[in-house]
Amino acid sequence: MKLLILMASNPYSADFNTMVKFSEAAIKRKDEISIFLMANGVYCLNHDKMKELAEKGVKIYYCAHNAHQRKINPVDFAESSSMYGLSKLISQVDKVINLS
Amino acid sequence: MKLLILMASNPYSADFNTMVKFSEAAIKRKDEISIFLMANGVYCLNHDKMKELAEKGVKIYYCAHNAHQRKINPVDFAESSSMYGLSKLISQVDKVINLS
Amino acid sequence: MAKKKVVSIIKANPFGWKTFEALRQAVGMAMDHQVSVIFVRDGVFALTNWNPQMLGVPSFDKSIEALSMLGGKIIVEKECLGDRGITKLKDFGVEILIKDKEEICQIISQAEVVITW
Amino acid sequence: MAKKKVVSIIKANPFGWKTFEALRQAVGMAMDHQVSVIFVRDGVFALTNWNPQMLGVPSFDKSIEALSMLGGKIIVEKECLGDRGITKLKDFGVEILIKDKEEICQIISQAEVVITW
Amino acid sequence: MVDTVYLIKKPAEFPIADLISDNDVMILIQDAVLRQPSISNWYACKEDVIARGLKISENRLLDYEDILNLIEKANKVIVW
Amino acid sequence: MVDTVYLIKKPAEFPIADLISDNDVMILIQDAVLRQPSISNWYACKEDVIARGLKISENRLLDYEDILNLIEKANKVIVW
Repeated sequence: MKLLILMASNPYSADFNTMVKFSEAAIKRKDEISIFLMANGVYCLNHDKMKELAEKGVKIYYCAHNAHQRKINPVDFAESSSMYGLSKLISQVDKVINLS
Repeated sequence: MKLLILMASNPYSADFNTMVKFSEAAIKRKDEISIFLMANGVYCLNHDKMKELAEKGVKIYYCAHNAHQRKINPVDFAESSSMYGLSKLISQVDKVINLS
Repeated sequence: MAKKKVVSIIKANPFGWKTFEALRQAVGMAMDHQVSVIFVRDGVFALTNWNPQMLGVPSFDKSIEALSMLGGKIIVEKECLGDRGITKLKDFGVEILIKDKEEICQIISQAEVVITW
Repeated sequence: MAKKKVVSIIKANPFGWKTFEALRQAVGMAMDHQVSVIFVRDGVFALTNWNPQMLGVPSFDKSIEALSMLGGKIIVEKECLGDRGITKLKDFGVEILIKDKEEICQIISQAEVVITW
Repeated sequence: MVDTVYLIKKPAEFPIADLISDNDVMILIQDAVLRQPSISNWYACKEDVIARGLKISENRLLDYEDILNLIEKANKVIVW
Repeated sequence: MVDTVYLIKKPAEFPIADLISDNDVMILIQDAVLRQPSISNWYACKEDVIARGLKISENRLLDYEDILNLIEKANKVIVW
Protein backbone atom coordinates (compact mmCIF):
# COMPACT_ATOMS: atom_id res chain seq x y z
CA MET A 1 0.00 0.00 0.00
CA LYS A 2 0.95 3.65 -0.20
CA LEU A 3 1.54 4.73 3.36
CA LEU A 4 2.15 8.21 4.73
CA ILE A 5 3.51 8.77 8.23
CA LEU A 6 2.90 12.30 9.42
CA MET A 7 5.45 13.04 12.14
CA ALA A 8 5.15 16.04 14.47
CA SER A 9 7.19 14.76 17.45
CA ASN A 10 10.87 15.19 18.24
CA PRO A 11 13.41 12.37 17.76
CA TYR A 12 13.67 11.69 21.54
CA SER A 13 10.00 10.69 21.78
CA ALA A 14 8.17 7.36 21.76
CA ASP A 15 6.65 8.48 18.44
CA PHE A 16 10.11 8.42 16.89
CA ASN A 17 10.57 4.74 17.71
CA THR A 18 7.06 3.98 16.41
CA MET A 19 7.82 5.86 13.19
CA VAL A 20 11.09 3.97 12.65
CA LYS A 21 9.55 0.56 13.38
CA PHE A 22 6.52 1.11 11.13
CA SER A 23 8.85 2.33 8.38
CA GLU A 24 11.08 -0.73 8.64
CA ALA A 25 8.08 -3.07 8.61
CA ALA A 26 6.65 -1.20 5.61
CA ILE A 27 9.96 -1.59 3.76
CA LYS A 28 9.80 -5.35 4.40
CA ARG A 29 6.22 -5.44 3.12
CA LYS A 30 7.36 -3.52 0.01
CA ASP A 31 4.97 -0.69 0.77
CA GLU A 32 5.52 2.66 -0.88
CA ILE A 33 6.25 4.77 2.17
CA SER A 34 6.56 8.52 2.75
CA ILE A 35 7.30 10.42 5.95
CA PHE A 36 6.26 14.05 6.33
CA LEU A 37 7.99 15.95 9.14
CA MET A 38 6.31 19.03 10.62
CA ALA A 39 6.39 21.04 13.87
CA ASN A 40 8.91 19.44 16.28
CA GLY A 41 9.07 16.54 13.82
CA VAL A 42 11.55 18.54 11.72
CA TYR A 43 14.12 17.99 14.49
CA CYS A 44 14.24 14.40 13.19
CA LEU A 45 16.13 15.67 10.10
CA ASN A 46 19.26 15.80 12.29
CA HIS A 47 18.92 12.18 13.42
CA ASP A 48 21.09 9.61 11.60
CA LYS A 49 18.18 7.16 11.45
CA MET A 50 16.33 9.39 8.98
CA LYS A 51 19.12 9.24 6.44
CA GLU A 52 19.23 5.48 6.86
CA LEU A 53 15.49 5.22 6.14
CA ALA A 54 15.88 7.47 3.10
CA GLU A 55 18.63 5.19 1.79
CA LYS A 56 16.27 2.23 2.17
CA GLY A 57 13.75 3.94 -0.10
CA VAL A 58 11.54 5.92 2.28
CA LYS A 59 10.62 9.32 0.79
CA ILE A 60 11.13 12.04 3.36
CA TYR A 61 9.48 15.44 3.16
CA TYR A 62 9.54 18.27 5.66
CA CYS A 63 7.75 21.54 6.27
CA ALA A 64 10.31 24.17 5.21
CA HIS A 65 8.62 26.80 7.37
CA ASN A 66 9.01 24.72 10.57
CA ALA A 67 12.60 23.81 9.69
CA HIS A 68 13.56 27.43 9.07
CA GLN A 69 11.87 28.46 12.33
CA ARG A 70 13.96 25.88 14.22
CA LYS A 71 17.15 26.84 12.34
CA ILE A 72 17.61 23.39 10.89
CA ASN A 73 19.80 23.21 7.81
CA PRO A 74 18.56 21.51 4.64
CA VAL A 75 19.71 17.92 4.14
CA ASP A 76 20.15 16.16 0.82
CA PHE A 77 18.08 13.08 1.68
CA ALA A 78 14.81 14.93 2.36
CA GLU A 79 12.62 17.16 0.23
CA SER A 80 11.56 20.63 1.31
CA SER A 81 7.77 20.95 1.25
CA SER A 82 4.81 22.80 2.78
CA MET A 83 1.33 22.22 4.19
CA TYR A 84 0.11 22.42 0.60
CA GLY A 85 2.63 19.76 -0.38
CA LEU A 86 1.27 17.61 2.45
CA SER A 87 -2.21 18.07 1.00
CA LYS A 88 -1.02 16.72 -2.37
CA LEU A 89 0.60 13.74 -0.65
CA ILE A 90 -2.65 12.93 1.14
CA SER A 91 -4.36 12.73 -2.26
CA GLN A 92 -1.90 10.10 -3.40
CA VAL A 93 -1.68 7.72 -0.45
CA ASP A 94 -3.92 4.92 0.78
CA LYS A 95 -3.41 5.36 4.53
CA VAL A 96 -2.14 8.05 6.88
CA ILE A 97 -0.63 7.33 10.31
CA ASN A 98 -0.20 10.54 12.27
CA LEU A 99 2.20 10.78 15.19
CA SER A 100 1.94 14.00 17.16
CA MET B 1 18.77 35.39 45.36
CA LYS B 2 20.89 33.12 43.21
CA LEU B 3 18.44 31.22 41.04
CA LEU B 4 19.10 28.29 38.70
CA ILE B 5 16.56 27.20 36.13
CA LEU B 6 17.25 23.69 34.87
CA MET B 7 15.58 23.37 31.47
CA ALA B 8 15.06 20.00 29.76
CA SER B 9 12.11 20.86 27.49
CA ASN B 10 12.10 22.09 23.90
CA PRO B 11 11.38 25.73 22.97
CA TYR B 12 7.85 24.93 21.72
CA SER B 13 6.70 23.75 25.15
CA ALA B 14 4.82 25.42 28.01
CA ASP B 15 8.04 25.06 30.03
CA PHE B 16 9.75 27.45 27.62
CA ASN B 17 7.25 30.21 28.36
CA THR B 18 7.56 29.53 32.10
CA MET B 19 11.36 29.72 31.85
CA VAL B 20 11.25 33.02 29.96
CA LYS B 21 8.73 34.60 32.34
CA PHE B 22 10.57 33.52 35.50
CA SER B 23 13.82 34.81 33.99
CA GLU B 24 12.31 38.19 33.16
CA ALA B 25 10.80 38.51 36.64
CA ALA B 26 14.14 37.50 38.19
CA ILE B 27 15.92 40.18 36.14
CA LYS B 28 13.47 42.77 37.50
CA ARG B 29 14.09 41.53 41.04
CA LYS B 30 17.85 41.83 40.40
CA ASP B 31 18.35 38.12 41.08
CA GLU B 32 21.51 36.44 39.89
CA ILE B 33 20.06 34.01 37.40
CA SER B 34 21.48 31.04 35.51
CA ILE B 35 19.79 28.71 33.03
CA PHE B 36 21.16 25.23 32.40
CA LEU B 37 19.93 23.55 29.21
CA MET B 38 20.02 19.77 28.95
CA ALA B 39 18.26 16.98 26.98
CA ASN B 40 15.68 18.57 24.61
CA GLY B 41 16.35 21.84 26.43
CA VAL B 42 19.44 22.34 24.27
CA TYR B 43 17.09 23.01 21.32
CA CYS B 44 16.43 26.35 23.06
CA LEU B 45 19.91 27.50 22.02
CA ASN B 46 18.48 28.13 18.54
CA HIS B 47 15.65 30.34 19.84
CA ASP B 48 16.16 34.11 19.60
CA LYS B 49 14.72 34.61 23.09
CA MET B 50 17.75 32.90 24.66
CA LYS B 51 20.17 35.39 23.18
CA GLU B 52 17.92 38.18 24.42
CA LEU B 53 17.96 36.78 27.96
CA ALA B 54 21.75 36.42 27.82
CA GLU B 55 22.06 40.08 26.79
CA LYS B 56 19.96 41.03 29.81
CA GLY B 57 22.46 39.29 32.10
CA VAL B 58 21.16 35.74 32.39
CA LYS B 59 24.04 33.25 32.39
CA ILE B 60 23.28 30.40 30.03
CA TYR B 61 24.96 27.01 30.19
CA TYR B 62 24.25 23.88 28.19
CA CYS B 63 25.17 20.22 28.25
CA ALA B 64 27.70 19.88 25.41
CA HIS B 65 26.97 16.17 25.08
CA ASN B 66 23.25 16.74 24.47
CA ALA B 67 23.96 19.60 22.05
CA HIS B 68 26.43 17.52 20.04
CA GLN B 69 23.97 14.61 19.97
CA ARG B 70 21.29 16.92 18.54
CA LYS B 71 23.73 18.53 16.06
CA ILE B 72 23.29 22.00 17.51
CA ASN B 73 26.10 24.41 16.74
CA PRO B 74 27.82 26.32 19.56
CA VAL B 75 26.56 29.89 20.12
CA ASP B 76 28.59 32.75 21.58
CA PHE B 77 26.06 33.74 24.25
CA ALA B 78 26.02 30.40 26.10
CA GLU B 79 28.71 28.40 27.85
CA SER B 80 29.39 24.75 27.05
CA SER B 81 29.17 22.63 30.20
CA SER B 82 28.44 19.11 31.48
CA MET B 83 26.55 17.27 34.20
CA TYR B 84 29.56 17.89 36.41
CA GLY B 85 29.35 21.60 35.62
CA LEU B 86 25.70 21.47 36.64
CA SER B 87 26.75 19.90 39.93
CA LYS B 88 29.09 22.86 40.60
CA LEU B 89 26.30 25.32 39.77
CA ILE B 90 23.99 23.61 42.24
CA SER B 91 26.58 24.20 44.96
CA GLN B 92 26.54 27.92 44.24
CA VAL B 93 22.83 28.75 43.97
CA ASP B 94 20.09 29.31 46.55
CA LYS B 95 17.19 27.78 44.65
CA VAL B 96 16.68 25.42 41.69
CA ILE B 97 13.56 25.41 39.50
CA ASN B 98 13.56 22.40 37.22
CA LEU B 99 11.46 22.30 34.07
CA SER B 100 11.34 18.91 32.37
CA MET C 1 -6.02 14.09 -7.69
CA ALA C 2 -8.47 12.51 -5.30
CA LYS C 3 -10.39 14.94 -3.13
CA LYS C 4 -10.82 13.27 0.24
CA LYS C 5 -12.94 13.67 3.35
CA VAL C 6 -10.36 14.67 5.95
CA VAL C 7 -11.14 15.10 9.64
CA SER C 8 -8.69 16.76 12.03
CA ILE C 9 -9.53 16.08 15.67
CA ILE C 10 -8.04 18.56 18.12
CA LYS C 11 -8.17 17.22 21.68
CA ALA C 12 -5.16 19.04 23.11
CA ASN C 13 -5.83 22.41 24.72
CA PRO C 14 -4.80 25.41 22.60
CA PHE C 15 -2.33 26.86 25.12
CA GLY C 16 0.71 25.57 23.26
CA TRP C 17 1.84 25.18 19.66
CA LYS C 18 -0.19 22.07 18.73
CA THR C 19 -3.45 23.79 17.83
CA PHE C 20 -1.62 26.47 15.87
CA GLU C 21 0.16 23.80 13.80
CA ALA C 22 -2.99 21.68 13.47
CA LEU C 23 -4.94 24.61 12.02
CA ARG C 24 -2.11 25.65 9.70
CA GLN C 25 -2.17 22.07 8.44
CA ALA C 26 -5.96 22.07 8.09
CA VAL C 27 -5.79 25.21 5.92
CA GLY C 28 -3.22 23.57 3.64
CA MET C 29 -5.34 20.44 3.31
CA ALA C 30 -8.52 22.44 2.66
CA MET C 31 -7.11 23.56 -0.68
CA ASP C 32 -7.55 20.04 -2.06
CA HIS C 33 -9.81 18.24 0.36
CA GLN C 34 -13.11 18.47 2.22
CA VAL C 35 -11.77 19.27 5.68
CA SER C 36 -13.59 19.23 9.02
CA VAL C 37 -11.77 20.33 12.16
CA ILE C 38 -13.40 18.96 15.29
CA PHE C 39 -12.58 20.35 18.72
CA VAL C 40 -13.09 17.90 21.60
CA ARG C 41 -11.98 17.60 25.26
CA ASP C 42 -9.75 20.53 26.33
CA GLY C 43 -9.40 21.33 22.64
CA VAL C 44 -12.67 23.28 22.92
CA PHE C 45 -10.84 26.07 24.78
CA ALA C 46 -9.49 27.03 21.33
CA LEU C 47 -12.85 28.68 20.58
CA THR C 48 -12.93 30.84 23.72
CA ASN C 49 -11.35 34.23 24.36
CA TRP C 50 -7.76 33.70 25.43
CA ASN C 51 -4.46 35.49 24.86
CA PRO C 52 -1.87 33.51 22.92
CA GLN C 53 0.71 36.31 22.97
CA MET C 54 0.85 36.06 26.79
CA LEU C 55 2.05 32.46 26.37
CA GLY C 56 4.50 33.18 23.58
CA VAL C 57 2.48 31.34 20.96
CA PRO C 58 1.07 32.84 17.75
CA SER C 59 -2.64 33.48 17.24
CA PHE C 60 -4.48 31.07 14.95
CA ASP C 61 -7.38 33.44 14.21
CA LYS C 62 -6.23 33.88 10.61
CA SER C 63 -6.13 30.11 10.09
CA ILE C 64 -9.71 29.77 11.36
CA GLU C 65 -10.82 32.45 8.88
CA ALA C 66 -8.86 30.93 6.00
CA LEU C 67 -10.16 27.46 6.77
CA SER C 68 -13.73 28.69 6.65
CA MET C 69 -13.14 30.63 3.43
CA LEU C 70 -11.78 27.48 1.79
CA GLY C 71 -14.98 25.63 2.71
CA GLY C 72 -13.58 23.81 5.74
CA LYS C 73 -15.98 23.06 8.59
CA ILE C 74 -15.26 24.04 12.18
CA ILE C 75 -17.05 21.82 14.66
CA VAL C 76 -17.05 21.71 18.44
CA GLU C 77 -18.42 18.99 20.70
CA LYS C 78 -21.38 20.19 22.73
CA GLU C 79 -20.76 17.91 25.72
CA CYS C 80 -17.13 19.03 26.04
CA LEU C 81 -18.25 22.67 26.16
CA GLY C 82 -20.81 21.86 28.86
CA ASP C 83 -18.33 19.89 30.98
CA ARG C 84 -16.04 22.92 31.03
CA GLY C 85 -18.76 25.46 31.73
CA ILE C 86 -18.15 27.23 28.44
CA THR C 87 -21.33 29.05 27.44
CA LYS C 88 -20.04 31.62 24.97
CA LEU C 89 -17.72 31.10 22.02
CA LYS C 90 -15.40 33.75 20.63
CA ASP C 91 -16.67 35.46 17.48
CA PHE C 92 -14.20 34.60 14.71
CA GLY C 93 -16.59 35.92 12.07
CA VAL C 94 -17.04 32.39 10.72
CA GLU C 95 -19.59 29.67 11.28
CA ILE C 96 -18.83 27.30 14.15
CA LEU C 97 -21.02 24.21 14.33
CA ILE C 98 -21.88 22.89 17.78
CA LYS C 99 -22.63 19.19 17.45
CA ASP C 100 -23.32 16.45 19.95
CA LYS C 101 -21.15 13.41 20.47
CA GLU C 102 -23.31 11.21 18.26
CA GLU C 103 -23.18 13.56 15.27
CA ILE C 104 -19.42 13.88 15.69
CA CYS C 105 -18.98 10.10 15.73
CA GLN C 106 -20.96 10.03 12.49
CA ILE C 107 -18.64 12.58 10.84
CA ILE C 108 -15.54 10.73 11.99
CA SER C 109 -16.83 7.37 10.78
CA GLN C 110 -17.50 8.83 7.31
CA ALA C 111 -14.01 10.34 7.02
CA GLU C 112 -11.37 8.83 4.75
CA VAL C 113 -8.39 10.35 6.56
CA VAL C 114 -8.34 11.22 10.28
CA ILE C 115 -5.57 13.21 11.92
CA THR C 116 -5.52 13.72 15.70
CA TRP C 117 -3.74 16.34 17.79
CA MET D 1 31.68 24.43 47.76
CA ALA D 2 28.56 23.48 49.60
CA LYS D 3 27.70 19.80 49.58
CA LYS D 4 23.93 19.59 49.42
CA LYS D 5 21.24 17.01 49.99
CA VAL D 6 19.82 16.52 46.51
CA VAL D 7 16.79 14.37 45.71
CA SER D 8 15.87 13.40 42.17
CA ILE D 9 12.32 12.09 41.89
CA ILE D 10 11.66 9.98 38.82
CA LYS D 11 7.93 9.59 38.22
CA ALA D 12 7.98 9.15 34.45
CA ASN D 13 8.22 5.60 33.16
CA PRO D 14 11.66 4.60 31.86
CA PHE D 15 10.51 3.77 28.31
CA GLY D 16 11.82 7.01 26.86
CA TRP D 17 14.83 9.25 27.29
CA LYS D 18 13.84 10.99 30.54
CA THR D 19 15.09 8.37 32.98
CA PHE D 20 18.33 7.99 31.07
CA GLU D 21 18.97 11.75 31.28
CA ALA D 22 17.81 11.91 34.90
CA LEU D 23 20.31 9.23 35.94
CA ARG D 24 23.14 10.75 33.92
CA GLN D 25 22.40 13.98 35.79
CA ALA D 26 22.25 12.19 39.15
CA VAL D 27 25.71 10.69 38.56
CA GLY D 28 27.13 14.13 37.77
CA MET D 29 25.60 15.61 40.91
CA ALA D 30 26.78 12.71 43.09
CA MET D 31 30.37 13.85 42.59
CA ASP D 32 29.70 16.88 44.81
CA HIS D 33 26.46 16.20 46.60
CA GLN D 34 24.59 13.64 48.67
CA VAL D 35 22.20 12.36 46.03
CA SER D 36 19.12 10.18 46.45
CA VAL D 37 17.20 9.04 43.38
CA ILE D 38 13.64 8.07 44.23
CA PHE D 39 11.49 6.09 41.80
CA VAL D 40 7.74 6.63 42.19
CA ARG D 41 4.59 5.99 40.10
CA ASP D 42 5.41 4.46 36.68
CA GLY D 43 9.03 5.42 37.36
CA VAL D 44 9.37 2.17 39.31
CA PHE D 45 9.41 0.21 36.03
CA ALA D 46 13.00 1.47 35.69
CA LEU D 47 14.07 -1.20 38.17
CA THR D 48 12.46 -4.12 36.32
CA ASN D 49 13.81 -6.18 33.45
CA TRP D 50 13.05 -4.39 30.20
CA ASN D 51 14.83 -3.89 26.89
CA PRO D 52 15.81 -0.29 26.12
CA GLN D 53 17.48 -1.18 22.82
CA MET D 54 14.11 -2.39 21.46
CA LEU D 55 12.80 1.14 21.96
CA GLY D 56 15.85 2.90 20.54
CA VAL D 57 16.91 4.32 23.91
CA PRO D 58 20.25 3.69 25.64
CA SER D 59 20.57 1.52 28.74
CA PHE D 60 21.08 3.35 32.04
CA ASP D 61 22.58 0.35 33.87
CA LYS D 62 26.02 1.96 33.96
CA SER D 63 24.57 5.12 35.51
CA ILE D 64 22.89 3.09 38.26
CA GLU D 65 26.23 1.41 39.04
CA ALA D 66 28.17 4.69 38.95
CA LEU D 67 25.60 6.41 41.13
CA SER D 68 25.88 3.71 43.74
CA MET D 69 29.69 3.76 43.61
CA LEU D 70 29.66 7.50 44.24
CA GLY D 71 27.56 6.98 47.35
CA GLY D 72 24.20 7.92 45.81
CA LYS D 73 21.13 6.17 47.17
CA ILE D 74 18.62 4.41 44.93
CA ILE D 75 15.18 4.26 46.46
CA VAL D 76 11.88 2.89 45.19
CA GLU D 77 8.41 3.43 46.63
CA LYS D 78 6.93 0.23 47.99
CA GLU D 79 3.29 1.15 47.31
CA CYS D 80 4.04 1.99 43.67
CA LEU D 81 5.63 -1.44 43.18
CA GLY D 82 2.61 -3.13 44.75
CA ASP D 83 0.09 -1.18 42.64
CA ARG D 84 1.85 -2.39 39.49
CA GLY D 85 2.20 -6.00 40.61
CA ILE D 86 5.99 -5.78 40.54
CA THR D 87 7.36 -8.42 42.91
CA LYS D 88 10.92 -8.80 41.65
CA LEU D 89 13.48 -6.11 40.90
CA LYS D 90 16.28 -6.43 38.38
CA ASP D 91 19.69 -7.18 39.90
CA PHE D 92 21.91 -4.20 39.08
CA GLY D 93 24.56 -5.41 41.53
CA VAL D 94 23.86 -2.39 43.73
CA GLU D 95 21.71 -1.80 46.78
CA ILE D 96 18.15 -0.68 46.04
CA LEU D 97 16.20 0.54 49.04
CA ILE D 98 12.47 -0.21 49.09
CA LYS D 99 10.81 2.40 51.28
CA ASP D 100 7.20 3.21 52.06
CA LYS D 101 5.47 6.47 51.21
CA GLU D 102 6.01 7.92 54.67
CA GLU D 103 9.76 7.32 54.67
CA ILE D 104 10.00 8.81 51.20
CA CYS D 105 8.12 11.94 52.26
CA GLN D 106 10.62 12.24 55.10
CA ILE D 107 13.60 12.08 52.71
CA ILE D 108 12.05 14.63 50.37
CA SER D 109 11.25 17.03 53.19
CA GLN D 110 14.87 16.91 54.39
CA ALA D 111 16.30 17.62 50.92
CA GLU D 112 17.81 20.99 50.03
CA VAL D 113 17.37 20.61 46.27
CA VAL D 114 14.64 18.52 44.61
CA ILE D 115 14.56 17.75 40.89
CA THR D 116 11.59 15.94 39.36
CA TRP D 117 11.33 13.99 36.11
CA MET E 1 -13.90 -6.60 7.28
CA VAL E 2 -12.21 -4.07 9.53
CA ASP E 3 -13.57 -0.55 9.36
CA THR E 4 -11.18 1.48 11.52
CA VAL E 5 -7.90 0.50 13.14
CA TYR E 6 -7.34 2.53 16.28
CA LEU E 7 -3.74 2.88 17.46
CA ILE E 8 -3.89 3.84 21.13
CA LYS E 9 -0.73 5.48 22.48
CA LYS E 10 -1.39 6.30 26.13
CA PRO E 11 -2.64 4.17 29.03
CA ALA E 12 -6.38 4.60 29.52
CA GLU E 13 -6.56 7.19 26.73
CA PHE E 14 -9.46 5.66 24.86
CA PRO E 15 -11.36 7.45 22.09
CA ILE E 16 -14.93 8.58 22.59
CA ALA E 17 -16.41 5.20 23.51
CA ASP E 18 -19.37 5.62 21.15
CA LEU E 19 -16.87 5.87 18.32
CA ILE E 20 -15.80 2.24 18.48
CA SER E 21 -17.99 -0.20 16.56
CA ASP E 22 -17.88 -3.99 16.27
CA ASN E 23 -15.98 -3.70 13.01
CA ASP E 24 -13.20 -1.68 14.58
CA VAL E 25 -9.97 -2.94 16.10
CA MET E 26 -8.05 -1.31 18.93
CA ILE E 27 -4.28 -1.81 19.01
CA LEU E 28 -2.31 -0.63 22.02
CA ILE E 29 1.11 0.79 21.16
CA GLN E 30 3.80 2.66 23.12
CA ASP E 31 2.91 3.20 26.81
CA ALA E 32 -0.72 2.20 26.24
CA VAL E 33 0.44 -1.42 26.66
CA LEU E 34 1.02 -0.71 30.38
CA ARG E 35 -2.72 -0.96 31.18
CA GLN E 36 -5.07 -3.52 29.70
CA PRO E 37 -8.43 -2.22 28.50
CA SER E 38 -11.75 -3.56 29.71
CA ILE E 39 -13.26 -3.94 26.23
CA SER E 40 -12.82 -7.18 24.28
CA ASN E 41 -11.67 -6.33 20.76
CA TRP E 42 -8.07 -5.28 21.42
CA TYR E 43 -4.52 -6.22 20.50
CA ALA E 44 -1.15 -4.93 21.58
CA CYS E 45 2.03 -4.15 19.69
CA LYS E 46 4.25 -7.17 20.41
CA GLU E 47 7.55 -5.27 20.35
CA ASP E 48 6.24 -2.55 22.68
CA VAL E 49 5.06 -5.23 25.13
CA ILE E 50 8.29 -7.23 25.10
CA ALA E 51 10.46 -4.11 25.28
CA ARG E 52 8.70 -3.12 28.50
CA GLY E 53 9.15 -6.57 30.01
CA LEU E 54 5.38 -7.12 30.28
CA LYS E 55 3.38 -10.30 29.93
CA ILE E 56 0.31 -10.25 27.69
CA SER E 57 -1.12 -13.46 26.24
CA GLU E 58 0.35 -14.32 22.84
CA ASN E 59 -2.99 -14.22 20.98
CA ARG E 60 -3.32 -10.51 21.80
CA LEU E 61 0.07 -9.65 20.29
CA LEU E 62 0.68 -8.27 16.79
CA ASP E 63 4.05 -7.36 15.31
CA TYR E 64 4.49 -4.23 13.19
CA GLU E 65 3.91 -6.13 9.94
CA ASP E 66 0.71 -7.69 11.32
CA ILE E 67 -0.47 -4.19 12.23
CA LEU E 68 0.30 -2.90 8.73
CA ASN E 69 -1.57 -5.87 7.25
CA LEU E 70 -4.62 -4.92 9.30
CA ILE E 71 -4.26 -1.24 8.38
CA GLU E 72 -4.03 -2.11 4.69
CA LYS E 73 -7.31 -4.03 4.82
CA ALA E 74 -9.12 -1.45 6.97
CA ASN E 75 -10.89 1.64 5.68
CA LYS E 76 -8.76 3.95 7.77
CA VAL E 77 -6.45 4.25 10.74
CA ILE E 78 -6.87 6.65 13.66
CA VAL E 79 -4.05 7.25 16.13
CA TRP E 80 -5.50 8.27 19.48
CA MET F 1 7.57 30.64 57.27
CA VAL F 2 7.12 28.67 54.09
CA ASP F 3 8.87 25.32 53.94
CA THR F 4 8.32 24.13 50.37
CA VAL F 5 6.83 25.93 47.37
CA TYR F 6 5.24 23.43 45.01
CA LEU F 7 4.84 24.52 41.41
CA ILE F 8 2.16 22.30 39.90
CA LYS F 9 2.20 22.10 36.10
CA LYS F 10 -0.58 19.72 35.09
CA PRO F 11 -4.30 19.63 35.97
CA ALA F 12 -4.94 17.23 38.84
CA GLU F 13 -1.28 16.19 38.97
CA PHE F 14 -0.78 16.65 42.67
CA PRO F 15 2.24 15.35 44.57
CA ILE F 16 1.93 12.46 46.99
CA ALA F 17 -0.70 14.01 49.27
CA ASP F 18 1.18 13.09 52.45
CA LEU F 19 4.02 15.24 51.18
CA ILE F 20 2.20 18.54 51.62
CA SER F 21 2.34 20.05 55.09
CA ASP F 22 0.69 23.15 56.55
CA ASN F 23 3.86 25.14 55.97
CA ASP F 24 3.88 24.38 52.25
CA VAL F 25 2.31 26.40 49.46
CA MET F 26 0.95 25.04 46.20
CA ILE F 27 1.08 27.29 43.16
CA LEU F 28 -0.67 26.22 39.97
CA ILE F 29 1.19 27.16 36.80
CA GLN F 30 0.78 26.31 33.08
CA ASP F 31 -2.21 24.04 32.38
CA ALA F 32 -2.65 23.20 36.06
CA VAL F 33 -4.71 26.41 36.32
CA LEU F 34 -7.46 24.71 34.27
CA ARG F 35 -8.73 22.72 37.27
CA GLN F 36 -9.03 24.09 40.80
CA PRO F 37 -7.73 21.85 43.58
CA SER F 38 -9.85 20.75 46.53
CA ILE F 39 -7.25 21.62 49.16
CA SER F 40 -7.14 25.10 50.71
CA ASN F 41 -3.58 26.39 50.60
CA TRP F 42 -3.18 27.12 46.90
CA TYR F 43 -2.45 30.00 44.54
CA ALA F 44 -2.32 30.28 40.78
CA CYS F 45 0.08 32.02 38.41
CA LYS F 46 -1.80 35.18 37.43
CA GLU F 47 -0.41 35.41 33.90
CA ASP F 48 -1.17 31.74 33.17
CA VAL F 49 -4.77 32.25 34.36
CA ILE F 50 -5.38 35.46 32.39
CA ALA F 51 -3.70 34.07 29.27
CA ARG F 52 -6.17 31.18 29.28
CA GLY F 53 -9.16 33.49 29.70
CA LEU F 54 -10.09 31.90 33.04
CA LYS F 55 -11.64 33.50 36.09
CA ILE F 56 -10.07 32.78 39.48
CA SER F 57 -10.61 35.10 42.45
CA GLU F 58 -7.96 37.82 42.68
CA ASN F 59 -6.72 36.78 46.15
CA ARG F 60 -5.58 33.44 44.71
CA LEU F 61 -3.45 35.05 42.00
CA LEU F 62 0.31 35.64 42.16
CA ASP F 63 2.43 37.18 39.43
CA TYR F 64 5.87 35.83 38.58
CA GLU F 65 7.63 38.26 40.92
CA ASP F 66 5.28 37.32 43.79
CA ILE F 67 6.12 33.67 43.16
CA LEU F 68 9.87 34.39 43.20
CA ASN F 69 9.41 36.33 46.46
CA LEU F 70 7.79 33.25 47.99
CA ILE F 71 10.47 30.96 46.59
CA GLU F 72 13.21 33.17 48.01
CA LYS F 73 11.74 32.95 51.50
CA ALA F 74 10.98 29.21 51.32
CA ASN F 75 13.41 26.43 52.09
CA LYS F 76 13.05 24.92 48.65
CA VAL F 77 10.94 24.67 45.52
CA ILE F 78 9.60 21.50 43.94
CA VAL F 79 8.14 21.51 40.44
CA TRP F 80 5.61 18.71 40.13
